[in-house]
Amino acid sequence: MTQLPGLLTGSQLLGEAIRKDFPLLDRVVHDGKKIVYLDNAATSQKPRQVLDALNEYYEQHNANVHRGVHVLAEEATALYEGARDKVAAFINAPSRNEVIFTKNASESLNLVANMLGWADEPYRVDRDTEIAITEMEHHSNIVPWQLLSQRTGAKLKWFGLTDDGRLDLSNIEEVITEKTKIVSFTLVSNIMGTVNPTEAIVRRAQEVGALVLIDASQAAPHMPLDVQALGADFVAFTGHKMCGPTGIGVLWGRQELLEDLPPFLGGGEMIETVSMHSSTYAPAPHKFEAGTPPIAQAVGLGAAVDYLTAIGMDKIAAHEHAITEYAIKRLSEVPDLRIIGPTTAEDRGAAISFVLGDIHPHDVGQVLDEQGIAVRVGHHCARPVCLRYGIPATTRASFYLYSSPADVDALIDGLEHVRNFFG
Amino acid sequence: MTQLPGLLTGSQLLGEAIRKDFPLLDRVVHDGKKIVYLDNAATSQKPRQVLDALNEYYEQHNANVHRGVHVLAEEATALYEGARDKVAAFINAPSRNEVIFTKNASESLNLVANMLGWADEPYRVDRDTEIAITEMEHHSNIVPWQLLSQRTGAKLKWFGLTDDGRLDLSNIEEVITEKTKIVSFTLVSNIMGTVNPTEAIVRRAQEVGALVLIDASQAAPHMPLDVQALGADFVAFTGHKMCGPTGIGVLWGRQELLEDLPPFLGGGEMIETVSMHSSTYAPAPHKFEAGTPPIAQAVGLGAAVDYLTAIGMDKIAAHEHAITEYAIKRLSEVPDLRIIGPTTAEDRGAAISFVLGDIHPHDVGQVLDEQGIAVRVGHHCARPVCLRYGIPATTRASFYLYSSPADVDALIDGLEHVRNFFG
Amino acid sequence: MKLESMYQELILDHYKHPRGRGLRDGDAEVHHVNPTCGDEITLRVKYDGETLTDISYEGQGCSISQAGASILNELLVGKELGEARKIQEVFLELMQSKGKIEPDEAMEEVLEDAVAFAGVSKYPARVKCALLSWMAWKDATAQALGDAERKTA
Amino acid sequence: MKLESMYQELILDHYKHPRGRGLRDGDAEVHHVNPTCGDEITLRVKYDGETLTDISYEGQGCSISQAGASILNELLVGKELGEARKIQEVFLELMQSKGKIEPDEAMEEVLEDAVAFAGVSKYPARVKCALLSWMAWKDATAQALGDAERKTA
Ligand SMILES: Cc1ncc(COP(=O)(O)O)c(C=O)c1O
Ligand SMILES: Cc1ncc(COP(=O)(O)O)c(C=O)c1O
Repeated sequence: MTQLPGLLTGSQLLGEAIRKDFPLLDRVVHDGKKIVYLDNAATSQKPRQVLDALNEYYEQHNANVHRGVHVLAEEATALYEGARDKVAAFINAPSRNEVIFTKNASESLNLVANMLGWADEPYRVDRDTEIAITEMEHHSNIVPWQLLSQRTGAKLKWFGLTDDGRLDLSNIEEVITEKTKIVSFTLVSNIMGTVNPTEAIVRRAQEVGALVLIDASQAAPHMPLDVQALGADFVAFTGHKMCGPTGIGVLWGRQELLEDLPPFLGGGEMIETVSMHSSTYAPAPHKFEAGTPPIAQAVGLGAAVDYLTAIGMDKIAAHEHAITEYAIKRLSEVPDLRIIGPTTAEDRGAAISFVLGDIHPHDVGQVLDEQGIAVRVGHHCARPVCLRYGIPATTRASFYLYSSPADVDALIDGLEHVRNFFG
Repeated sequence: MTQLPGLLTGSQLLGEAIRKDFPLLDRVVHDGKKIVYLDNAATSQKPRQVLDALNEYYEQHNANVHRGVHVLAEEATALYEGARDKVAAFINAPSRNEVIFTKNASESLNLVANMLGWADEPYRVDRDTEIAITEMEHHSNIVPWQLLSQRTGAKLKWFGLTDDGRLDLSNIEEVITEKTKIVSFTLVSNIMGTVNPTEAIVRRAQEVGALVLIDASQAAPHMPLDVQALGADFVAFTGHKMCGPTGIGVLWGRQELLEDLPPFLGGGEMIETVSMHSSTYAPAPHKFEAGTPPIAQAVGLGAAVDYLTAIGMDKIAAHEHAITEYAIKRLSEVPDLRIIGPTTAEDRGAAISFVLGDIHPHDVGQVLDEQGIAVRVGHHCARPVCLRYGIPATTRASFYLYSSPADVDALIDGLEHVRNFFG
Repeated sequence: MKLESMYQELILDHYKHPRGRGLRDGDAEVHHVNPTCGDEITLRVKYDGETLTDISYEGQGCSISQAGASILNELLVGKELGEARKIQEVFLELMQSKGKIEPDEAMEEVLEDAVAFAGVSKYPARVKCALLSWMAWKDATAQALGDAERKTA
Repeated sequence: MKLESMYQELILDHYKHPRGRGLRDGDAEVHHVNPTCGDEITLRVKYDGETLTDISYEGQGCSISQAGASILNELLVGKELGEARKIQEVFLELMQSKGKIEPDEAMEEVLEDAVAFAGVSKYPARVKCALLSWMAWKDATAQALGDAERKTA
C-alpha cells in the first residue's frame, strides 16, 4: 500500500485481502497491465462467493420455482424465497412480502410509474396531477416519468442543481405541490456522487400526500440502507452494482400500496386463478413477478448480500469515504482538472466525475485504458447534468470496497500521461 | 439402455454421452436415488458449456455494456452483441436488430401487448378492436391480453379446443375478424404438447390485416425455428427452457414494426438523447432494452444456442419424437391412465399430461418424487385447459435432448407404485 | 419409505373414507381454492350459540387436502368455539414447523388424529393443502359470527 | 504504446489544427449527435452543380470526431460528387474492418490523410466518432440534392 502521509491512517481501510475474492481483479490487459477497475458505478465485479452460489444452484438445485412437488422444485423455491428474506433483512424491510424481484433498477422504476398510471384513486396519475423528479436523475428515473407524463397528461416537474452539484431545494413548495402524486429521486447521484437529503423531500411529499420513490441504485451497494428510516414508499435498486449478477433488480414497496396498486406485467406466477374471462392476482410480491423469475440471479444476489453483510456495510462506507477523500485530494492537485459535483468527501459517494482541461473525456478514457485503468466517460445516463454544467461529458472514476489508495495513485499517474499525450 | 422391441431402433436417439454435459443429472435425491428429471417443460437443465460461459464472463470480462471505452466494456459489449448474432442466426432472423433481449417470455409477450396499447394507428388496440388468442395458452399469453382488453376496452376472443387436444379452427372467421388487431398463440402447448398449425391462422390474420405474435417458448428448445418461415410478426421465447440461464428471454419482431411501435420501458440504454423536457429513442433493438440488460444471461443463452446448434435441432426433434412415441405407448398400457392432449406422437411435442384414475396429481407427483422422479403437477399455468377438460390438474412428464427410454421406464414403474400406494 | 411419514395410514384412511362429507344446512358458506394446485373446498359451519354443531363440506383435491377436511370435521364438530380456536392454533403451529416439531403427548391430546399431519409439514408445497379446510373453517366462522354480531347489534 | 496506432500524429495534428472549421454559407445544414458520447457536429455543404465546393462545420467532441471533420473537409472539398461518394465508401469499409484491413497503396491514394484512421477501426466504441462527420456529410448531401431535385422537378 502506498504511503499516505497524514491523510489516511489506514484504519478505516478494508484489507487488501478482499481483492482476492474477486477473480476479475487479476485480469491483465494490454500486454501485461493488471486492470485498475474504477468503473464501479457502472457495475461492480463479483466475488467468488457469488459465482459459487450461481454454480451450485445450476449444478445441484435448478428447477422452476413454486407449484412443484418434486425435491428440486422445493429446493429452488426455498433458495429463491430465501434470497428474498436476505434482501428484506439487508434493507430492513418490515416484511419479506414487500420485496419484489425485477430484472434491474430500471424495471423497478418503470413498474412504479406504470402502476400509478393504471391505479385507481387516490394514487392515479392523470392530467390533473403532477410528478416531481430532479435534474440529477439517471435516465432510468427520467424517461419512465416522461412516458407517464406523455401518456396521462400529468405535468413533470423537477428540482434543479446548485453550482456545487447539490439539489436546489429552495423552491420545494413549487416543485412539490398539492397536485403532486409521486416524487421520485436518487439517493446518490451516479454521475456526481452527491448524497441527497431525503428528509426534507420526504417531509414535503408527506405534507401534500404524494408518494415517494427513492432510487437507491448507487446507495445500496455502498452504505447501510434502511427503508424504514428513509420514510419512502418505494425503494429501487439493482443487483449488478452490489456484487450480484446481472439480470436482477429489486423494488421494495409498502405492503398496503402493493395490495392496492394494480399489477404491471401479466402471466404465470402472478395470478391466483385464471379463466378465459377473467383472472385474479396473487398477493404481493408475486403479483408483480410475472413469468419465471430470475431464479439463479436472486440466489446470486442473496449471496452478494451475505458477502457484503459479513464485511459490514458501515465498514464498506468508511472504506469508500477514506478512498474518496484521498482521491479528491489527489485529483485537486492535477492541473486543469475540474470536479463536477461536490469537491469534498462530505455527503458524497465514491463516484467522482471530472473534466480535464479541454481534452475530451473520450480521449482521457482511451489513454487511461491503454494503461489498464478502466474509467467511464460520457454522460453516464445523466445527460441533463452535463447540460446543466455546460459540458459534453465527463470522465468518471468510481470506487468500491476493493478499491485501494494504489488505484487512486494509478489514476493520477495515468492522468499525468493523458496531459502529456495531448499537451 | 432398455430393450425397445420394435418401436425404437435407437437410430434417432441421441447418445447417452449428452447426459455427461449436464451436471445436475448426476444429482442424487432421497437417500441415494439418482434424479430422473422429467420436468423439462418447466425449465431445462444447463450444460457445463453454458456454466463455463457464465463463469468466464464474470471472471474475465464483466463490465457494463455500451458507452464504454475501456477494454472490459468493449469485451462485454462484443460478447453481449455477439449473443444477439447467435440468437438471430438460430431463429433465422433477417436482421440481428430484430432480436430484443427481455427477462423471460412473459416480458416479451407483455412488451407486445403494451406496445400495441400505446401505438398509433394502424396498430393501436382500442375499444373498437379485437384481440384473438386460444384456450390452450400459457397464462403468460392470456393475462397480458386480459389486462390490455380491460385497459383499452378491446374485445378478447379465443379459439376453443377439440376433445383430442387440438385447436378448433372451425369458427376461424368469427374469432379473427376485420376488427382483429393482433392474434397471439402458442406454437406448442406447454400442457398438452400439441403443435399448432400456424399456416391457417397466419393466413387468416394476414387476410384481415392483424398482426401475429407466436409464443415459441415450448418450440425454440425442441425443434428448428425459422421466424421467416412462420410468417409471424413477433415471436417470443425464453432462455431457461432451452439450456440457457434464468433471467433472459427473447422477442423477435419485424424491423418496420419495431421502428413504428412506441417503447415500453424507459431508461438508460434505450435512449438517443435525453433532456428534462423530452427524449428521443435509440433504434431497435436498444429502444426496447431499458437499463442494464441481462448481460451474463445473454452470453449464457448464446452458449446454449451454440450447444444446441452443434448437436442439431432436427436431431434433437427426432430424438424427442422417438422418446415421445415410446412414452405414449408405455403410458397407454397403464391402467386408468388418461392422456390429456394428443394421444399419438404426430404434431406434438415432448410434454405429456395425464390423469391417473381418481388419484389427485399432487399425490401422483409426491409419490413419484420419493422415487427420484421429477414431474410437474397442477394446472401448468394453463388453467383454462383444465377447465375445458373438467379436471382439476394433471401430472405432466416432459422430455428433452438428454431424456432416455430408461427415464420413460422409470416413470412407468413409478406410476405402478403410485397405483399400489393409493389402490 | 420416507414418504410414509407424510402419507400416514390415518391420512389415507380419512382420504378414502371421508367423515361428514356433503353439504348440509349452515350459518355461513365459504369457497376456498389453493391456487397453486387447484384444490377446492366449499365449507359450511353451523353454530348453536358458542357450540360448533356442524362442519359440512364438498371439495376436490389431493389426499392431504381431502383428508384434512375429514379430520377437521371429526375433531371440531361439537366443540365450543374457544376450544376449536385453540386446536386450530396448535395445528397451524405444527404445520408451520417445517418438520421440526415432534408432537408430544400434550399435542396429541389436543390434535388427536390430526397429529398424523406432522410429516406433511416437511413438504412446503403441501402445507397449503393441509391447511385449506382449516382456513376455510376460520373464514366461515368469522362470517357466521360477524353475521351473528350484526344481528345482535 | 499500442494506442499510438489509434492516435496517429496526423490525427492529433488535425485535432489541434482543424482545417476549414467554422460555419459558412451552404445548401443544406445538418446536426448530428453521437448519443453514446455526446459528440456533436453541425455541418453545411455547398455544391456547385456536381462539385462539392465547401464543407463547413462546428462541433465539439473527442479528438477522433473533430479530426475526422477536419480530414473530411480537406479530402472532399473540390471533388465531384461521384468521386466523393466513392471515397466515403472506401473510408466506411476501412472503419468497419475491425482492424483487419491494412491499407494498401491503392487505398492510400484514395483516402490520403484519412488512412491514419485505420487504427481507430480496432476500437468499436470510437468508430462512431470517426464516422460522425462523414455521416453528417452524407445526410447533408442527400438534403441538398433532394432540394435541388425538388427545385428542378
Ligand atoms: C408456452 C409458454 N409460454 C410462456 C411461458 C412463460 O415463460 P417464462 O416463465 O420464462 O416467462 C411458458 C413457460 O413457463 C410457456 O410454456
Ligand atoms: C442512480 C441510478 N439509477 C438507476 C440505474 C439503472 O440501473 P440498471 O441499469 O441496473 O437498471 C443506475 C445504473 O445504471 C443508476 O446509477
